[in-house]
Amino acid sequence: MKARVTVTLKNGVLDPQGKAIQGALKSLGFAGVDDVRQGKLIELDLATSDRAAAEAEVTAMCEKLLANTVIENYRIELV
Amino acid sequence: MKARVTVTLKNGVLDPQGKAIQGALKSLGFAGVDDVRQGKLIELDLATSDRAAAEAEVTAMCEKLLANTVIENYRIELV
Amino acid sequence: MLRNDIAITPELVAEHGLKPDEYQRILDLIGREPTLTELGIFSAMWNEHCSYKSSKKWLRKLPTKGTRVLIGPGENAGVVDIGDGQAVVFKMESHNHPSYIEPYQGATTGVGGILRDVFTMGARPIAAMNALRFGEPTHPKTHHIVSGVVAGVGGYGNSFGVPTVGGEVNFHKRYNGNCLVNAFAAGLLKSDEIFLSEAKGVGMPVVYLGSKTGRDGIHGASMASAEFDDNSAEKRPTVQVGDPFSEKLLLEASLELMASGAVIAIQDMGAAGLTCSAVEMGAKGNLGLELNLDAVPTREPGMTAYEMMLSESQERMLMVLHPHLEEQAEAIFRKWGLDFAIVGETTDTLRFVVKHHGDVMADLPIKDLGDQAPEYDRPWVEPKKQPVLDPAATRAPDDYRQALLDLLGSPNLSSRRWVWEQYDHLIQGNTVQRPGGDAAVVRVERPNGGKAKGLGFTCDVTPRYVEADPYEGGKQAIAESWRNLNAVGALPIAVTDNLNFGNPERPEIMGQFVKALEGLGDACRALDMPIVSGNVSLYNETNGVAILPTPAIGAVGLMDDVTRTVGVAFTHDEDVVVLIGDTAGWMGQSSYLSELFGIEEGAPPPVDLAVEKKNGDFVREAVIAGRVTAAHDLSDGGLLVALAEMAMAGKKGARILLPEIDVALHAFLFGEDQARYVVTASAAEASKLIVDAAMAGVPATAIGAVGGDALVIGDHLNVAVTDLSDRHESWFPGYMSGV
Amino acid sequence: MKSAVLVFPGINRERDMARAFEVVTGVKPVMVWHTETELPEGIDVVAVPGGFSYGDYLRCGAIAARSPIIDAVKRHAERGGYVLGVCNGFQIVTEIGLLPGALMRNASLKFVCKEVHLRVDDPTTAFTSAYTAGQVIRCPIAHGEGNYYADPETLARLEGEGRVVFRYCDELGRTTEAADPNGSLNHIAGIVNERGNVLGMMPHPENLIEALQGGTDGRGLFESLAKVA
Ligand SMILES: Nc1ncnc2c1ncn2[C@@H]1O[C@H](COP(=O)(O)OP(=O)(O)O)[C@@H](O)[C@H]1O
Ligand SMILES: [Mg+2]
Repeated sequence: MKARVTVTLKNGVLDPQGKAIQGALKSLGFAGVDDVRQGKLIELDLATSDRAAAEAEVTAMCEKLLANTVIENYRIELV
Repeated sequence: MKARVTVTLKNGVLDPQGKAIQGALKSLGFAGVDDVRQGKLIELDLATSDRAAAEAEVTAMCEKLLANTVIENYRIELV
Repeated sequence: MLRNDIAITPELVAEHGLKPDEYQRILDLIGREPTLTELGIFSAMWNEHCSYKSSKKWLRKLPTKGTRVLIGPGENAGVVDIGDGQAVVFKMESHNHPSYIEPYQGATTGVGGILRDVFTMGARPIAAMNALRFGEPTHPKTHHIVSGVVAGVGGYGNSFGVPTVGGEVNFHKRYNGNCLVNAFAAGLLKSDEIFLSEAKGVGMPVVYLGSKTGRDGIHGASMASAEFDDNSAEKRPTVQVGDPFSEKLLLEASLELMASGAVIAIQDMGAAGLTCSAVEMGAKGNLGLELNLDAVPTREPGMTAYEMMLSESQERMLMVLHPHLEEQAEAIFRKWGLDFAIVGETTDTLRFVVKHHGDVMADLPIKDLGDQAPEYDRPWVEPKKQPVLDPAATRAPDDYRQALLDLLGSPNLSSRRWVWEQYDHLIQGNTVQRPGGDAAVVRVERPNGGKAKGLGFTCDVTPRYVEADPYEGGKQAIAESWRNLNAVGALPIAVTDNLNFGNPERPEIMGQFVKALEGLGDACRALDMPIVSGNVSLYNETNGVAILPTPAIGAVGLMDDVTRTVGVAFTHDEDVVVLIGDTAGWMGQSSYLSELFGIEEGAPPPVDLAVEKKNGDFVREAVIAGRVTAAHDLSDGGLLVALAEMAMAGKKGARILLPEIDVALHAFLFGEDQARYVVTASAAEASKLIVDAAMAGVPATAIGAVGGDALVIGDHLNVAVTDLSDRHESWFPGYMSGV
Repeated sequence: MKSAVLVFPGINRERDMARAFEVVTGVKPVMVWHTETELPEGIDVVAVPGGFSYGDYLRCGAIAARSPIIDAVKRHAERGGYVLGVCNGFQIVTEIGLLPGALMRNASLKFVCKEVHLRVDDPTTAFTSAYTAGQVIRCPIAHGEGNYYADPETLARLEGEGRVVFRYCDELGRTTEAADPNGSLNHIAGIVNERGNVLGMMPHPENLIEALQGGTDGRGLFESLAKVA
């Protein structure tokens, strides 16, 4: 079973990379980009095929390592 | 309109970050993680509400800036 | 599945970069048709990069010996004795083509490769440099390549933990289609603990260490997969990705392993990875070698023998170990979290045997793979000579102030701070002279304490000179590195070279190569700077346009007392400014003409090696004796640019009174005559210095005094130092802040 | 004073840190491998050095912060023992939670290595007593992610309690945008915890302790520690 974890900065936390991308897009001539935020995508191949177990396991991984919950949110999708 | 772009390494391209995360998960006691790949998530707020236009625009952004198409694939979702 | 019993067609041979006569040579050698894996092995061993088939004949003529040289060309890196039982190991290598395709990863893997060459010999890396050549700033690809390459050099070196202390950056339209990324690394070891690649003993385990093998950089394999691979759904990128973290682990693990006494021979897996490293270890030791690919750690399932033998995955090593210390060795690698696998053993058969799933995939005569590689004496023509320009007939500037500002703000003469501030140049805490001066200086502690020694590092070549006159340009590259080292008080002891040229099958290009090497060789002999290692990169050509011939030099100097050094900065008001060397006002190929007027004409300045030696020895001794407060060699932009650089570095002006000259003023100020330096000294010391110079036959003239906030040249020019700095510092960040 | 320098895979300024302790205090620190679960007996100061632990993959310092040795470091800090986190060490110490906030990508998005000026805003800590209030010192930096961030309440608390120890400034001590190399909130270069026994800072005092290195402004930090422990 595969899990996709997306880790994004919390609202209000400055995102220098997103800002830089926005600036770069603008100078490349892409108008109408109001905001850009950059996050991380972490794809996991899990041995288990038990959804509930996987969900719990990946949540624990996020809390313990994958996200810094001081500044980041995470979202888990199982596929 | 919002666009979510996920940028991932092409198959076969070494992913040192994914490898390091896998190792860390293992030493934290998470067994059964067969593979980890890390990618990027870029969320864009677009001024337009025309889906087709947005799709074309974001594709151009990916080709020109957001993805390094030599080693990366990208995927666009409009939300 | 990629099969091994494929019929070898002429197309397949051609796609492996082998000429029909080279293939015939293979047939003659082995007496049968090669398997696909064998063909791959031959193509890897016999390509230009590994076999040096076009350059070997000329490389043999270079001076490679010297009293300090412990190991010359032929090993992973050269080794030079620096006394106290210590030696410096260094080499430079190109990663041009990969960096053009994928600038960031190309540069990272280039840096990773050269660092591995150095620590493979048992040395801990202590300094890195990078010589970079890009296309015109206005060319659509240049910006992207510069930003990727610089980020990549930093990305790898910073993480690995080696200070990047020097380098060069040039822009020229002839690099539009081929950027050059030449990476230099130096390391330190004990002179009696050098590790080599020569295998010894029969039945010794051959061990694979480091990262896993993937399908990275399998050249010629993209076509193979297109034709023979059923599941070629996604066209495989051949780009290698650098992993500085694994390399750092590999460094620590390798050094720990070497200290344990378990290592008999070691070779890093660079170009053509497993093939080159295994063949070299066996052939050097007059042994055979058998590999069992089933044991090779792989990153992807289903890798074929062909792919494993040609993969260029990074951060890998091959070692021959003492059998009874195998377990201990494995424990060290496990501790560092790296793969460790016994993948073969040495034999007495002189055959290179590769087995996979029980089948013999290759069985070749190991010595012949290297020794019997083709070698060419390619036709070459004598380069055309350029006319000598009459200085008085060249354009004078309308306004000297403006001309100086424009030069300092030009792509090629502007400050490189934007580049080197992205490199950690302070890590390890030994950087005594930082980037921005003539040569970097790195402290080397003596094993038993006492005053620390120093090593000086510089990278040099002036490609436009080499283009105009390969012989003089070759000499000049060495002479400039000689001067940069002398200026910081380091005795030049040896060099490494990175010979970047176009297509050697064209006689004009081969002519450049031959003459440039002759120039390098003559200069190295005259200045006693043997060439101990190097790298050749040919075929740097796109659509028939070759790069400027670029024999990049990395030079190393030795200091007995690292505190005996000076920088380029003006330091004390009232110090006298002394010009060392003769000025005829050489305008041919000057930066003044090329940067301000776009004129690249005339013969480049000739290099008189005897004069270089005399002037250089004098300056170095003055620095070491503590007689001067600053020293700077004169190169691009001549005297005026050098003075401006000294003023900017010291945030102090100077008042220059021109001596009686019979040279056109602009030629005096901007001419690029060789063998010159500017030094500063207290008034009392300066007079003595000038007398001593006269006795030594070294031209030395007081031309002014340090002080004030402006650089003033008679009544020709008066410019605030802050204005100079503003222009000098603004070009690079300004250019790079655009997209 | 007895000090320990932690060693994680990929870390690379551990030797610089050890050397600084040795040169300034005369005592060689103990190097402690990340898989240990106890610190050696009698350690006064634990230094978490700079570098790229685990390649700084995932997040700077994140993986190192989950190493076996970390529990011992936490206990040491709870006992009042000193912890010095420099650069990657600062990132690790915030990831552990011994200090608040986080270090984000530099505003320029580029790694930057240069000498900057720091203003000593709190000379009363165990780490800074050799300096004077408002003293401007030179110090090298070398990082790509040193942009200090904390939420508004945390920031207000840090400032209110005077826990900002070092701030980026110009040579005259003025904290300007131009003098801030990474975009840190309030130009923060270094902070301490409430108790004052844990310091995290991005700059590298350990690389400026000998005249040969271009100056000795970094010595004060090690001298301060030598006085208290
Ligand atoms: N790519 C680079 N990386 C690091 N340092 C560099 C780089 N390019 C230039 N520098 C530094 O900038 C200074 C000026 O370079 P350059 O003009 O080539 O010097 P020179 O003319 O004395 O050879 C030198 O100290 C050099 O090491
Ligand atoms: Mg110079």
